[in-house]
Amino acid sequence: MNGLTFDIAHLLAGGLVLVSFMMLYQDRLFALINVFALHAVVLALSVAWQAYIQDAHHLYVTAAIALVFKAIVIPVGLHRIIQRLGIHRDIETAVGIGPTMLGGIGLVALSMVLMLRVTPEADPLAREDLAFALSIILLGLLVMVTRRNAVSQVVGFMSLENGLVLAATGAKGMPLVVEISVAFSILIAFIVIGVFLFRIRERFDSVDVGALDDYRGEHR
Amino acid sequence: MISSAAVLLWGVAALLGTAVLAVSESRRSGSGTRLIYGLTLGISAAVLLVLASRIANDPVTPSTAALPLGLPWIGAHFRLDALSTFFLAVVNFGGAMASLYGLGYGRHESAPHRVLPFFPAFLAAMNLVVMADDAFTFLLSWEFMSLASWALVMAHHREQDNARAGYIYLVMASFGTLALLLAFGLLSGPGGNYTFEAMRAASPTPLATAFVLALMLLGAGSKAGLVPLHVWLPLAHPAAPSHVSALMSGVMTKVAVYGFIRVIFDLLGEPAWWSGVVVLFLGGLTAVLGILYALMEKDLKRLLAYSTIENVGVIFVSLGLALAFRANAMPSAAALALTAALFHVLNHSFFKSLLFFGAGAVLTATGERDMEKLGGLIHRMPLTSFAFLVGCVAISALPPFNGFVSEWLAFQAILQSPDLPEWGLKVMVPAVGGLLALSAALAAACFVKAFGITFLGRPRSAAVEPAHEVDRYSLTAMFSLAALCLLAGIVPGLVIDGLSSVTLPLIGSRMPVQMAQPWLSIVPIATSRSSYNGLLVFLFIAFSAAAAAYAIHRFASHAIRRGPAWGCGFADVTPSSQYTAVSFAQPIRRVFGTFAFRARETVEMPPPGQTGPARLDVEMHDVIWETLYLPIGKALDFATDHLNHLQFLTIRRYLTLVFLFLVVLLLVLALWP
Amino acid sequence: MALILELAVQGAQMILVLLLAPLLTGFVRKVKARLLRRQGPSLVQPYRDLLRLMRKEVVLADNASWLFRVTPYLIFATTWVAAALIPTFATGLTFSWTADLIAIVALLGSARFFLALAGMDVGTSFGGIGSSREVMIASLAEPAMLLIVFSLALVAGATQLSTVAAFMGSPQVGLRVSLGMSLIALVMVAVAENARIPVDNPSTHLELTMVHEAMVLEYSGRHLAMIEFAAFLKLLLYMSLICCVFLPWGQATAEAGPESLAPGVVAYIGKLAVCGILLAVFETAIAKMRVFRVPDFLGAALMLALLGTLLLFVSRSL
Amino acid sequence: MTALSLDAVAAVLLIPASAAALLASLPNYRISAGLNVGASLLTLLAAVSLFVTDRPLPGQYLLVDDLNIVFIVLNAFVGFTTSVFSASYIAHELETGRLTVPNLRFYHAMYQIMMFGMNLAFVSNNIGLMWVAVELATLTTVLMVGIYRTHEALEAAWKYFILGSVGIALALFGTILVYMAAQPVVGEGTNAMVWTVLIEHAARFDPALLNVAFVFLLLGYGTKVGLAPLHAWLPDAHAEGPTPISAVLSGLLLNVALYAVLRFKLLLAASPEAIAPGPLMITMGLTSLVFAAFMLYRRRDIKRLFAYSSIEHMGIIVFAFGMGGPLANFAGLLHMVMHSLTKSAIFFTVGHIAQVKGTQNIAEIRGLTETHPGLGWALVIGVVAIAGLPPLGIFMSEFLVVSSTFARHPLLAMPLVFGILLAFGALLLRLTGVAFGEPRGSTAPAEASYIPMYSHLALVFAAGIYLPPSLVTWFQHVASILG
Repeated sequence: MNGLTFDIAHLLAGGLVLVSFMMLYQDRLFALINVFALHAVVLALSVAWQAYIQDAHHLYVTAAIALVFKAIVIPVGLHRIIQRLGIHRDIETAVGIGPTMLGGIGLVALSMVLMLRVTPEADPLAREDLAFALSIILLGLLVMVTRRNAVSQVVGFMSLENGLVLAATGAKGMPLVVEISVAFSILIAFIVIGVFLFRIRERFDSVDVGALDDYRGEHR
Repeated sequence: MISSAAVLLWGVAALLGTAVLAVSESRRSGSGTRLIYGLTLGISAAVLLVLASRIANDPVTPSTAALPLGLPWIGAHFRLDALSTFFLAVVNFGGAMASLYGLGYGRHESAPHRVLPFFPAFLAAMNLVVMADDAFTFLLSWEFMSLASWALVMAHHREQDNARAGYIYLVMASFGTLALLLAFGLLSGPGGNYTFEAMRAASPTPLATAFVLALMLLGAGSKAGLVPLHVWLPLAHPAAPSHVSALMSGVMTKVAVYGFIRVIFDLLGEPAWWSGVVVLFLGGLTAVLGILYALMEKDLKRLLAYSTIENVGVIFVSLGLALAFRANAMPSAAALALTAALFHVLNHSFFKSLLFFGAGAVLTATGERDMEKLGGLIHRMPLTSFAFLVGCVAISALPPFNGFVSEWLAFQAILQSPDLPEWGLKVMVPAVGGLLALSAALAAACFVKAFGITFLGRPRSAAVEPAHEVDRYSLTAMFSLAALCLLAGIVPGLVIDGLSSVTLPLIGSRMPVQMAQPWLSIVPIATSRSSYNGLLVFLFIAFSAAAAAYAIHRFASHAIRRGPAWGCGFADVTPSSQYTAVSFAQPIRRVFGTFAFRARETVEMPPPGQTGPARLDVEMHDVIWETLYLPIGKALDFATDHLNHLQFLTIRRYLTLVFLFLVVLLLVLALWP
Repeated sequence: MALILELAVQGAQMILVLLLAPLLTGFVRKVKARLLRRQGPSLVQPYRDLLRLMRKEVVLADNASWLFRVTPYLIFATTWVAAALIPTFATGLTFSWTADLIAIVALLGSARFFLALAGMDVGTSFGGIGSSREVMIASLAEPAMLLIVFSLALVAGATQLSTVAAFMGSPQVGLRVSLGMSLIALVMVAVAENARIPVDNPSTHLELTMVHEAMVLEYSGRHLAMIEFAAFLKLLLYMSLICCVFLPWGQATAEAGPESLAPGVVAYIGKLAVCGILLAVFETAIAKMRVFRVPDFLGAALMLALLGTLLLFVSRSL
Repeated sequence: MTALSLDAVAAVLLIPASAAALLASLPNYRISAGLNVGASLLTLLAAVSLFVTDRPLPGQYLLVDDLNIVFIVLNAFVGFTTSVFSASYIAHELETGRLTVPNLRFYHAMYQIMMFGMNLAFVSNNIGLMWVAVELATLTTVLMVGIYRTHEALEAAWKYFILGSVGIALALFGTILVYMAAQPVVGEGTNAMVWTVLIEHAARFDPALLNVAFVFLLLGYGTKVGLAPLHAWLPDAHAEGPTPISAVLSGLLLNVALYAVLRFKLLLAASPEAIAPGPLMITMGLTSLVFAAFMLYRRRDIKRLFAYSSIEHMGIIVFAFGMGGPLANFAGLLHMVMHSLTKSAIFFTVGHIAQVKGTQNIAEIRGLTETHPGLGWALVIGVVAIAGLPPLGIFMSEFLVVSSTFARHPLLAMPLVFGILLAFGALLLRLTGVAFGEPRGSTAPAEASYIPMYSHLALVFAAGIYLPPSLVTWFQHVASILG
């Protein structure tokens, strides 16, 4: 493949990582959701690009799924939920933004180191993709770990899924089963979370997981 | 021709069948009890007959049997050699006696359905342990034995103490089993050759040998009640019904001794000389501490349990001597020591069962185990008290009874020890001899107390009033045991010659033939050095006592007048002025208590002229429990308290755990060369 | 013929100890009295006491059991047997191999066992005092005694008294520290076992200090006679033991034949007399100690014996 | 013949699936309970028939080999007994009103879907498909755990769901990495995900990729195995869900995840340069064992107690497989089967006990052997078995694990023995409290179905005494496959 296509793919994947970083320093829920939408859009682009350069047409489907569901449906839905449940709009962080960013950088470095040990005869694009995907996954986890609100945790989780999609599309000729499963799992995840939000809404005043933790199975 | 091992397996099967039968029978308490104990009695007797024929014909050549059970690619192996024959005899005789006793005693059982099914199972398990010829079968039966006895300990589970006793017992038991498991793991090697043949063939490294010895001391020692692993014993043995206590004390501890002998003397091969030192030290410590605890005890059954610990100590002292001699290639001395140990095993199974039966009789008659509430039973239960007295004399190692013979043999073995080359042994052996003598003397004191407080004097509480003689089954059991105590005491040569077939394969030597000696006397080495003749001693005592009595009744006055006891001018009316168990032990507590129990006495005397009562407070500590076991509990509490926070984290924190774990693993990979 | 002779000798010894025992006690008492410049009872007074007690009626406490009545005979029998088994004037008696030194100690132990039980039978506080103190003393005295036996056995290579005596008589024994220690220990044990001053006072009836007397407080008449007789025998036994082991000279041996018996008897009586005088002097010289000093006293004996044994073990290897 | 066995495989999958559809449409809970039992029985028969019929050639999606037949049959069996138990269990739940009829409709449908998912996970020859199946099973259990809709139940389900989905994601990434490693060697397309193909060429895969992949797979599936420190969902999910689900979770779902881990362990073992999976598994196993053993002491909820004991035993099993070698693998397999049977039996018992006493609080249950002998003694036997006492099956496997370990790596045996003893102490302590002592709580007779629990215990007992040679050779063969 020529340098340009590689650079574009590289750019998009790197952009995805960048957006993940942006998520790390959001402190308002809406902003976070918007950034996530952006994340999804970039993902859609990179997937589409992958589809183009691998001319694997089924990947367009994935791109479309990403665009429609993650960039539009889910953010809108989350906005709705937040309004409906009247969740207070700012994010309570467990760890300060600064340390979180530092940790994020460390994670990216770690994933790079890991993936660069992979023997080079593997397709370089794939290697790059994997490195980025791994860092996105770790960053997503980091978001889940450092945020207290359930919604932001959900968002973090979905950005993690985005990383998976990136990895899956980077993997040449990976059969459709994967994309479907990803979309499938996201769908399930979203539905079930929605179900839960409703049930929880019935019983608690917020979906802040901390409130749930008061109802732990065993009381101290 | 079916091998005798196979026959015995049928016996075991019959016992297990009885256990199953008991599950349904136990509901009908009266007839069910009689049926079950009758069956166990019959089976044990039959097994004893088989063993007897075997001993009579050819005890040495092993008879084996194998079943396609247990570990699939090995199967369950059983082997009947001289050693196991001897211990099987001990087990089944104890079982038969306990069943006989149970025929009467079991009728007073409040919860027969919690005793009857497990009693035959317990017997079967002990038989299996002794017959097992591969590690898996051995351990399975061993732990099954613990389990069955645990169920029997829990028979009266409503009492808090029993539940606690059962708990400590089973935890200690499985600790021991794990130790044995590790020992067998070492013996069998990575290949997993779990048969005893393979272990005999293998020659472990010195280090492995040392480990195996240590693990056996932990495993078998914890079962036998070796200090400091004895703590469960005085809790568990008394908690069970008395005939089961008799089995546990008189027989199960012997099965543990069997395990030790089997592995150390049979499977392990040549021991290092210091192994003798270790065993001697532990044995001596156990003997003295055990009997001291017994002296301080005022619960009759717990006293007996502690004295079991002492006797186990005596046995292990002899075993340690045997090890030392064996390591220094002194086979005849080793044979002497081992014979002493085995003889004591037999004796202890006799008189400890007898004593527990007596305690059970007292328990049924008065409902009391606390000696402070007993007294004067000799008038209400003359036969029981006579049998119990015989037991006391025998266990106090007094001639002409059997207890003395085994202790005498042990002393004779100790006198062989100056030829030992190692300094450790040179210093250790006489010291241990002193400990042995001390424990024997203390045992006498202890059983003077046990008998004197329980049966003599005046009743200390109303519990004694309704007491009456127990049923004939119990009496038969007790008296046959008492007769055996005397018999083994006056014709010890018979037993010793029987044991020679056990020591011969293990040590490669035996004691000189005893029955050839004139007047049935026993001679460890040579007549000029030392000999003992129980029969003549017995006859002399009988003769001179008779002569004296005759002379008295011939020449002296026969007049007898009954009158109140002479209290040196102070006519005391209340029985509470008698010596109690605690006060009887007070002088000895003064001597030994301070270092053994950190005992402290505080006396508050009212000032002169005032008539207020004086108070004497005695504060005693179970040093071993407090220094060894309590800290473990504390550490456990501490650890669990702190770890328990992990149950109460928020989801985010749990995620953090996962996340950190992932990152750590990735880091490891990244830094992987 | 030879067998009959040996049996006769054995029998003679049994009778001899029986006859000599009261005399020895009388002798000790006499000497003590003399040392105190008193006239003192006559030598045969103990015989008279025994006969008088025989003739008196027995007063039994109300709840005395059969054990209480059997005990005196048992005690007497065991002590007598033990005494008869010790080579007094002749070694190598027919039945000397019936029991070695350990067994003799154990025999005395059984006598004590029953005496202690009898003390507790009636159920007065004094019996209890006596028994509990007795077993305490015994629990220290017996180990000491056995350790002494060890060291003797290590020297002589046997626990068989005849052999020991023969060996101690032979020149090869020499003079040994450990033997001296065991001699001292043996004497201390003997003092304690026989309830002599300073451990116990046979002639006291002050309740709180007595041990042996407290146990037999309830006995009277022929029973008391038996017990007293046993006590006499015990004293004799220990003295003859000390003589046999530590002054083994002049004993008749089996092979020496009957003509050596007479000098043996004479020598024996002489030795007894010496020991008796020593005992009397010892007892007059010192005062009785408190009961709870006794453990220290016996502990010292125990330590001495153990030390002696250890020294032997060590010296054997040098 | 092949066709027939293909049908058998298909049946194992189709029966639950169709049953699920049918149950979802059936309003009457009695019929559906019966149907549930029937379907499970059919599945069991189909699974057993896999033994007799010869196997289909491994296709792109389905595979039947010696390894997974063991799992399938065990799965079907416990699934069947559990359905029998649940039939008697839910009736009581309806009476007490904890569940409603629509709940049950949902419950039964989910039950069959779950069975379908687990069977699919076992027979799938495609790591992608296996992943899907495992997740399917997980998500259904999530929904069932939350079925009571109490605060605790919801919270447990929520926790289970969040941690579970993270596990999902990690496992998927691991799967992708495996594909990436395979793709250069095997070539693009489905083949690079077909198990049988992968294992052939594993030697030439990129080790670095495989390493990373294994880490992610171990974490992903390990979360479902319940290995510490990924275990957090397990105790609550067991404690708060309906007891049949607790039984299935402990008895089956953990095995499914374990099966996945084993598959990938084989893959890694087949590639020489990759890190040895053993040490990692040994560490996690020992951690889980000791950690769970400590946690057992402070439990007040009886179901949570046994949930932790499941973690402990999973630790032992993973340790055994980590040790490797014929003895340890055999022991691991045996231990897994025995644990499934015993633990589900215990949960059956506990379920009835909790129903009778109206509480899961250990402190409020006393003297069961007096008041409810049937349940009490079942619990005693079960705990005795799970604590590794003879003559029950787990003793044999623990015997093999400990002795072989001590012979090979004495130092590793120490924490193992320590953990086992620690756990034993805790379980026995609770048992003495619950089964013995002065009775406390309701003494109303229990309308329990004793057949499932006692049949399990009987099997465990029999296995402790005698293992049929055919089974043994089978296990030995599987053990040798596991290397």
